[in-house]
Amino acid sequence: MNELYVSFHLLDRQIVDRDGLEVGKVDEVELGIDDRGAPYLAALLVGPQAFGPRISGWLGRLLTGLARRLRTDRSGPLRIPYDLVRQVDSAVELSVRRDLLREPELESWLREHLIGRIPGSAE
Amino acid sequence: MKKFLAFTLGILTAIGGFVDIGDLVASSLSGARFGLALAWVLVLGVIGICAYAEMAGRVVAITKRPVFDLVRERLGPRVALVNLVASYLVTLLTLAAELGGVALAIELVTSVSYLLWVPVVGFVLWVALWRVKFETLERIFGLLGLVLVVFVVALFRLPGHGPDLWHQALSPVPTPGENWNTYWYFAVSLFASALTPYEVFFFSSGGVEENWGPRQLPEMRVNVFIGFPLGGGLALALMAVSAEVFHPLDAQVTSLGQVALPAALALGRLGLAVAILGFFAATFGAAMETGLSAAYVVAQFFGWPWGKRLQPRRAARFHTVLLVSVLLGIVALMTTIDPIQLTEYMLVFSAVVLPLTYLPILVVANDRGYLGDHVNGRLANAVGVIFLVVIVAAAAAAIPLMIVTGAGG
Amino acid sequence: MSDLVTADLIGKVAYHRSGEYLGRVADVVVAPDPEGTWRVTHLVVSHPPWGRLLGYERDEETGPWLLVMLARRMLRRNTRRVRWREVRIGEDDRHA
Amino acid sequence: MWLGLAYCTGPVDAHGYRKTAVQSAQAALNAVRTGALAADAQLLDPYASTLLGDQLGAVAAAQEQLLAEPPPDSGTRNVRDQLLPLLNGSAVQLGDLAYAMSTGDLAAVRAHQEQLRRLGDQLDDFVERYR
Repeated sequence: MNELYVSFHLLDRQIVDRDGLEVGKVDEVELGIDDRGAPYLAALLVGPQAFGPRISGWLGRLLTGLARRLRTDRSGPLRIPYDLVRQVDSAVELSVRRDLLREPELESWLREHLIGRIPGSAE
Repeated sequence: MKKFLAFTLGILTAIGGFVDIGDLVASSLSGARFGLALAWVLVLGVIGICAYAEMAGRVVAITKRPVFDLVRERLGPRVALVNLVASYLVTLLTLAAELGGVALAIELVTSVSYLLWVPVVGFVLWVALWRVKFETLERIFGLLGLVLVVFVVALFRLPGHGPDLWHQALSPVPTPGENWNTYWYFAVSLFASALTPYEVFFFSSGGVEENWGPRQLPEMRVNVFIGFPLGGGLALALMAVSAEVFHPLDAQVTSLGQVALPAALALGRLGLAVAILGFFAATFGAAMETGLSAAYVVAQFFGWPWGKRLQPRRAARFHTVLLVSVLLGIVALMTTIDPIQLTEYMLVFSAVVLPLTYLPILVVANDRGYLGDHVNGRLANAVGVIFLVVIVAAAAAAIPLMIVTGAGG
Repeated sequence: MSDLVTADLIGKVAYHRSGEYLGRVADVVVAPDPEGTWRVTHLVVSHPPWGRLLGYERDEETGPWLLVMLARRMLRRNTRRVRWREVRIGEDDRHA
Repeated sequence: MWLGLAYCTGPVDAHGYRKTAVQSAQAALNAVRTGALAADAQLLDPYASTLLGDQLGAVAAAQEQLLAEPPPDSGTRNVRDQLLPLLNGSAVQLGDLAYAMSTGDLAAVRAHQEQLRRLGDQLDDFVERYR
């Protein structure tokens, strides 16, 4: 493919790691500006902090508020440099494994405090 | 054996669409009130769900993207979020109703009030969804639900009015004493129930759980073209026995116990016991389907790791949504809301959001960039477009009909 | 100039350098340069914007006929690609 | 049901009252027909008691629905006076049928079944007449 429509091909698409495991959605795309002032595709942003602002109105506020309360907000969205993208088709595939990326705090928190404490969670 | 069991995902999915707690009663009730004059809606529903489940299954086999993934991608975040909220609520309240249905089935063999069974059923459901493998659940409840075939047997054992039934089926108009508004209200809710959105959520996610690829396309089609017609056939049998037993007496069916009565009349205690076992399996199967679907849609909207193929600790957010949904379902029922009424209202509301789920499936099934040579053929597109129009019409008519008829009064 | 996110562009009003009103930004087109960096080359502007176009802005969507017709008509009439260098993004909503 | 409740509040006119009466009669009709059918079938005991319990509950609800509103004129008073004995009879017969079935008294089961059929026909006529 020699060109991409950012909104169509990237935004809201599923991101999977090199083994096909879910990483998140492309909640927002970051464009960098180089020395000459020309914009380029810099990174994919994942997380409710990136997603919330795209939804205007009460639904967006609800979502952002919920995310804040659910302590997913502390270190900002997950930023995946575009260099790590291997391929874009029905999903955005990364060239790395999920473990190398920062895990969303909500996932770790729920595992530690709820799911991981229920017998049989590792089976 | 593997080949023989290859269609259980389709069966289990179809159970949620055709013989869950709401449908068990709704099919019998429409048989009692209209004879077989609404049988065509079931036929139409089977064709529609087959067409769309096949598309959704094909998309999953080729791209591994389940339906709610496509919903957000094609409709954009805002519309998809509205669809998410609506679909989640419909699915959650249906889950609550199914828990009630399982409890009602148990009440029929214990005469202990269903409300006391609800927490027990909820707990057992959650344990099953936590511990048992997806394929195992699918096989047990898909196959066990098939014992509802007892109503087909009952139909042949009942003193025959076969010609009457044919006559009713071939004259699709309100029977004497009924009016067109009520007729169409029943038609819309039977149709919406045949195409409830959680069926495609569950079926497509089930395809991912079972790791379908292009080589499983034939298996997927077997699931669709055996599973859904079987489910629809069971609903038709329920409608027919009720048309035979209750319709001539001008009596309506409002409780699960009455739904089983024709089986007892035709086949005695054994028939009754099998019918109740079938109710149990079908409602429990539908509870699994709706419980998982509630968690699937949320996880797929946000892109979280999901599914029973992962260890629960590797999908903590998914399993949290699942746990919370089951708890909310239990709480909803403990308000003593009538589970049967609940599903019927949910059907009407789900009719309203149906187009937001089915449009993206149709669009993606035509996307060569995704499916290559597996895009829709002419037939699939013709059926898809016709049904999209019908779905939109049903969506538009659902609430006005509910209001003018006082919900089928 | 600091970094952008697409929300800073999509949905915003676009003008031609010459001052001509173009519409609202519907999508951002990127293509790789010789070093492999994906650079913004064009904007897709539409007038008035029609949310997401279900993917019909590409050629890979083949049917069904009814939807293709609807989408193509809407696209032909209302959207076009403009080179990035020729566009100025405005904030005001006069043309909403 | 929720909408049904909304309809039932507030003072009603004769038409509304007749509509309510027909609904009550139809609910009782469903129950007595079910009872009469059940008397013919071989049933499991817990099922029979749950089924008939549900039918009794339905008749009780129908009575309550009918009596919750005052009839607005003499015509509707007449409607009520026709229906009420049928509802009462239905409740009595269903209750007695449940008892007879639980004790296995076949003669009594047949007798109550006959009464339920008769009540069913009368309720059916009532529904036909006032619908």
